[in-house]
Amino acid sequence: MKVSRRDLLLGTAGLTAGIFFTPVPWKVLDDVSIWTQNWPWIPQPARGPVTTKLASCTLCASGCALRVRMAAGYPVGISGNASHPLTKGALCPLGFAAHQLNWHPARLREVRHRGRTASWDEARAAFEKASAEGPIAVVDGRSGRAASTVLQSFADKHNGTYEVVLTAEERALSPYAQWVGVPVSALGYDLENARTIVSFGAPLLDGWGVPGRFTHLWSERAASASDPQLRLIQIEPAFSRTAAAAWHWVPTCQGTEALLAASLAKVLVEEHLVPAQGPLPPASLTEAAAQTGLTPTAIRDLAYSMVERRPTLVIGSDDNPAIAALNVLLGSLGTPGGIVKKPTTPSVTLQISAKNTPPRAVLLDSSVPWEYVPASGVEVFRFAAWDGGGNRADWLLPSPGFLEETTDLPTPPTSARAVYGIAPSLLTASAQLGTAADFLQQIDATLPTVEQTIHARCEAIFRSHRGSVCGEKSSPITGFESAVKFEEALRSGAVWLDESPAATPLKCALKTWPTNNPAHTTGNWANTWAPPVMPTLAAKLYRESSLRETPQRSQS
Amino acid sequence: MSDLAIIDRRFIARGEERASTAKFMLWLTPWIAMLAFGIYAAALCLYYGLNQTNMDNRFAFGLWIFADLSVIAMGAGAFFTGFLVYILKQEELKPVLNSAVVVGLVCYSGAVAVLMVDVGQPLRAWFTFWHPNTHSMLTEVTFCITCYLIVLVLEYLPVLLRNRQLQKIPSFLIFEHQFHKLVPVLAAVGAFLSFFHQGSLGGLYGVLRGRPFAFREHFAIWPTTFFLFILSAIAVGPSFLLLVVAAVEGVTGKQLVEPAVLRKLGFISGILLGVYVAAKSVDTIIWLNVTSPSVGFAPWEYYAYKPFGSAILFSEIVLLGLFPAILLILPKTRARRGLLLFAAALTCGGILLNRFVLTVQTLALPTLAFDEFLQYIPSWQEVATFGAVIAYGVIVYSLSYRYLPLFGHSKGEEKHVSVG
Amino acid sequence: MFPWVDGFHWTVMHVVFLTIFGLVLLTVFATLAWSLFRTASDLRANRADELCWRDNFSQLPESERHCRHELSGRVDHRICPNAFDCRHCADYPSFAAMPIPERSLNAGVDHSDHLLYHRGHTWVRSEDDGTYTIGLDEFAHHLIGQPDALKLPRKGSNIQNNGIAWRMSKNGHEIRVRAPLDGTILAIGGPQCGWYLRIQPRGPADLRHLLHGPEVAGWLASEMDRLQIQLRQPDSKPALADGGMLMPELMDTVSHGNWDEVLAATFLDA
Amino acid sequence: MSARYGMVIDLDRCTGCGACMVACAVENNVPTSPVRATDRTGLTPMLVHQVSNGVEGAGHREVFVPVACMHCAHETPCVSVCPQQAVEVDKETGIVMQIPQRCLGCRYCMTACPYHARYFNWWDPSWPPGMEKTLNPGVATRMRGVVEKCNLCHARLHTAMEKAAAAGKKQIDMADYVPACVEACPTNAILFGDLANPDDPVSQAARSPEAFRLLARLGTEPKTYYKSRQAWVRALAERSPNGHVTEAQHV
Repeated sequence: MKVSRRDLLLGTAGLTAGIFFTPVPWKVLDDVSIWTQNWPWIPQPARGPVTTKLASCTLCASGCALRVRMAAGYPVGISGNASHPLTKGALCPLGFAAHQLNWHPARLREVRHRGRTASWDEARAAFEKASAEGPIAVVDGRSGRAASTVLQSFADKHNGTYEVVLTAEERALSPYAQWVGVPVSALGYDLENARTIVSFGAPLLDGWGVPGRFTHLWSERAASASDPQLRLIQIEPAFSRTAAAAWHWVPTCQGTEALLAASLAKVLVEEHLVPAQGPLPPASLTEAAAQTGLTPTAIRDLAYSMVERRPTLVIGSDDNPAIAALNVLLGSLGTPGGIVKKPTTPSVTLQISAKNTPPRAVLLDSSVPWEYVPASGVEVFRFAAWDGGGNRADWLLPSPGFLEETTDLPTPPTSARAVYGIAPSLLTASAQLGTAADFLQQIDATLPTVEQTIHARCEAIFRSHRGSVCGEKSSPITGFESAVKFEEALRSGAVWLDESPAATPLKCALKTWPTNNPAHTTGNWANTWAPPVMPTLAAKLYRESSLRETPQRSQS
Repeated sequence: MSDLAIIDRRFIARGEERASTAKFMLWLTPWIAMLAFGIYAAALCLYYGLNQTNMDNRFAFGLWIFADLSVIAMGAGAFFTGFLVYILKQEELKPVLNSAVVVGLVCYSGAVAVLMVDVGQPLRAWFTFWHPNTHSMLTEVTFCITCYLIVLVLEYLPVLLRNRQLQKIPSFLIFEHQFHKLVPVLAAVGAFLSFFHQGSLGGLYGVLRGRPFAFREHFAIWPTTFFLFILSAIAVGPSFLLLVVAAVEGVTGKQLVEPAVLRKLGFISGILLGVYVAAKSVDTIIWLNVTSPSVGFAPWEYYAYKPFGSAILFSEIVLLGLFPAILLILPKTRARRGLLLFAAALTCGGILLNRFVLTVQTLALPTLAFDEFLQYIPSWQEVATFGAVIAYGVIVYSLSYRYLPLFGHSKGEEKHVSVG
Repeated sequence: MFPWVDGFHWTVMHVVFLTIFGLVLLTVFATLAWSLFRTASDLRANRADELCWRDNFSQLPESERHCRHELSGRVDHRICPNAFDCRHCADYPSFAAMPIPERSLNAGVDHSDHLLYHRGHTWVRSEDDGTYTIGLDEFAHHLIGQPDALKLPRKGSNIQNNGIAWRMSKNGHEIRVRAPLDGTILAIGGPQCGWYLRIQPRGPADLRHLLHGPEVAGWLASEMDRLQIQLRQPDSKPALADGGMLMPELMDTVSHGNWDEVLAATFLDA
Repeated sequence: MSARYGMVIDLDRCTGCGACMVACAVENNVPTSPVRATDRTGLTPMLVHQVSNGVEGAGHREVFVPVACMHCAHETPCVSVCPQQAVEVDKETGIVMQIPQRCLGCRYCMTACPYHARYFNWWDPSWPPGMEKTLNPGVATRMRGVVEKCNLCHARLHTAMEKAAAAGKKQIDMADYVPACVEACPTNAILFGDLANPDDPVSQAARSPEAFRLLARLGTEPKTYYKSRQAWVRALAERSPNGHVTEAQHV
């Protein structure tokens, strides 16, 4: 049969009309609808019950307490833990996305030797060889941990050196340590009792110390009040976040902090605002005014407002002795609301053993910041969880990342009271990862292990019968049956808090106004604050808002 | 003659002088290249997503929305000429009717094509018909444009079936013959739809309560921009049609319609433009003095940013509004072809400026106290896609002009009348 | 919006919206459906050829729509209002009664007084058995010569006056030859037979629309004039102003001509 | 009784740390976008603006203004414009919900929002390999080409409602429903609660003379209030207070 054009047209029309009476178009519509709503290549979260576990952040020395929401065995959300005595539930912004760090593109997953993949055995062999050839310098970024004991023991046993890289906060305390004759780790700021805090550029509200501690204090006592209980005077050239929130912001010229401190001291002494004891500065008010960019009146007013509400605590951003000397002048050493000496955590001692012989090799713990530059010409064994870029080491040794390692948390710098906690590992680290302590342990089995040290410390604290345990609810340590129970509590996220130290005036060796320049220059706080590797989301959000500069290194 | 030329000649209406096949191909080549490049750019946008554009969260609408609004305003000639011819019986405009239909079809289909690239999830475009929000101006626009595009395709159908080869098929010719009798019905439906969606396109911005620069007082459920857009669209439609016809006459070197027809188009355009300018002035005064200050926005700030100075308002209303309206209304100036075309071009420019101000300046201006004035430069993908619409328009119009009786036969008289 | 979508509830806006757009779509598609229906019924009623011819006729240039009586010299000027179908022409009897002025016309092409001519250059010969033979006239034959291809209708099929009787092609040009009368095909011939179709007329044949006798010369003369104008070289003066003989196989010998237009004018195609 | 969840943000307490932004992004599975994303193409459902008073020198002041969807209660600009009902106001909670599965990505709602609180997914969402394991199970990820915004951590509301239902209660316990940004704020600058309940602290704070809303004169009744004792900060409420354009600048 021949098909005419008319048949064809009619057939097409009939087919078109007929198809609408079949399920085909409706099914296609439905499928398009479903398909466009769920693109198969877009990851969807795993379903499952969400449990909350207590943990601690190990990204810096603060050891902020976390509540980690876990689903299907992975952390899916982080919030602060309000029962922590120092952080009071506050976290820095990085903490909220820290659980993503383990999958950061810069994560180190394998041993690397000068740009090529290597094995742990090779690294160990190289380290043993180096160790046999000469002394080893062991560098620790966060002293006082159980792991630090392992590092230090190794250095001691193998004729090496043990060095600690101080944080900016610790450096700011070092002049006092020198004058008073106690270790830096034994000093702290009694922020809670101060009524006026004069900050020389310290980013108090921007990640300083234990981030939650001062922000919380500030929000309770200073924020939202025209005449705050706690006066924060920020002396800083730039209008920083802290300056923005301060009761009073004093803009000065860059690098004139010491001069301003000296001139303030001069006013304080000359106008009898402080007892005329202690060192006297040789400064001239007019010269200081000219250099700092302030008027003499402004300096005088500042000095008056410093002492209007006492106790007054001066906080520097570095180890500038002139700033530290202001505290001496104000009598804020060893008094409530000043710089106090805290009893160190029992059995946590720090002895820096320095030797002069140049090392054959350097071992850098994963806590050492990437900015640290070891001596040149030595073989560097660099432990790190993330490749922070720069300072290329001979050996890059992958370490456990966030929540992948059990470690103890000694008292953070700046704290006025001793605390002790144990950060549990919520995730199983891959077999390819290892800590510096474990590495040294494998080389020298006689070293104390981290676990042993933690047991011993818990035992010691338990025996001291001091302080209380802050968990879901706070309870005195004496309420625990045994050291084991106490340790269990710590391992499940509770924190031990020492009693308030009795205010003991500290004897200060400072007699003349310090004029020497600080040994360290002020670091760029934005860089110090932001770790070289930022949680991916945090980095993204900073990039997508004009809120904060993102360090370039985080993209390496 | 080559075989191609013979085949080509077969499709050209008998007795019509058209450029040689080779010349026509040469004319089409750059446009086809432009179209192909634009399709490539659009494909990039569809494949990789809208990150290929320079639009962003603040400039969520960019060149494409401006193009859509402009192109649809320009295409208003289609419905308005149909309305004038079939409903108001302005028979002397009949010679440009087919041309108007092609211009309309090109404008609307081009706009819809760009919209499909512009939305983030084109495959979900039909959701609007499934879950329409009857309060949204965009729903009104979507429904009207879809319906009107169907109407335009149907209106184009008889023109298409008039092709020399297609009309040799008896069923086509008879269908055309029967269908043509009902075209006035479609013209009426088209006019109804167009009134609504031209208005809704204006309403699109007039309802933006959150953008005091665009927000206007409401009559019933429609903001004044609804009515201003209808007015401006029917004012610019004839002008644009006039320019298109004049351009075709220029390119082909032939007189296609009587000069009186163009003058008539110009006159209609001028009168409507005059009404529009008057209405727009009243609207602007009310907006500057009442609407905007009442929501806490000092109106002079709108014109505080370069290059959007108050000159832009002056240009929009006087230089590209009142001035061409006068040129088009005065018989003396209208009679001079040069001035007529100049005035029509100014009219088109004025409406383009109006659409630009509403789409671009609205988004560039700050709303929050701490907002900044924003800049936006379209990416090459956006420009190329926009260029593709223009190329598409030129190609479709060229093909239609070559193969279809857009202006009637030069020898025969009005065919449609004798057929109908 | 739609009652079957989850979470739907009626509001006044929905009613208004659905009503308006329902009506719009209804109107649009009803228009389309109505046209399609009318088209279908026209096709079924065999009105297709008639309608197409009338449409094509309306598109012919005025020069090709002159009344036969003008060509024969009976009237000075008249454009045919009946699409060359004199059977419907109310004025035909009065025109036909008028005498044809004696004119000396050299058509330049043969024609027969025994044949009836259609304006589309076919002739009709009445056979004794009441059937009719249809062929291509000398003018067309000279133009085309031997067609490259021929597509004749099947035996038994119907043709309609002014409808397409058969198709030929020559040098890439398609030629549609119009039927001079209604009827059923009895036999098919071809160029070699001298005739193309033999038909049985439908009903009593009324052939008054066909040219015959002295009219033919006037018509052919005007066709020759047209041909000369169409085929003259762009830069040459009018040749053969006095007429002349038509050469055979003109399409092969004259290559420069706008044959598309010539053929369309010859066979009354749009 | 239906609730009207809202916030009062004390700008004097905000230190601009950005914890709310990060916590919000984590809670709502905001993807880690490619590096090309900028402050204008990013996804920041909660965005902290840094605003200065425009004065140089010692008189210089800055304030941080966290801006998320204001959940406008009246003539909600984004709801009426959406052509396909992908934006809805939940009558029970007053939350303006974005339904990404229905959104076609026309971005009309984004132009309608005076607060720029709506964000478009310009890129396919992507995470570094393995990081998708850390996605919050309560919230579905969105695909590219759709608009998203703050929905007041609807997943948390859902959890709280489930908990209340399991306990046989009709009302949720407000302690169970705390949006991520509120929970994250280290200075407790954000107060969250039910504005329909006059005894709720948030209602009381909203009535404070120091409270204000951004662009309140537009008449959209935003449900996010701000609070400051500084007059220049309160002046940020309007673009042109007293007919003069504000001196405030984005830093």
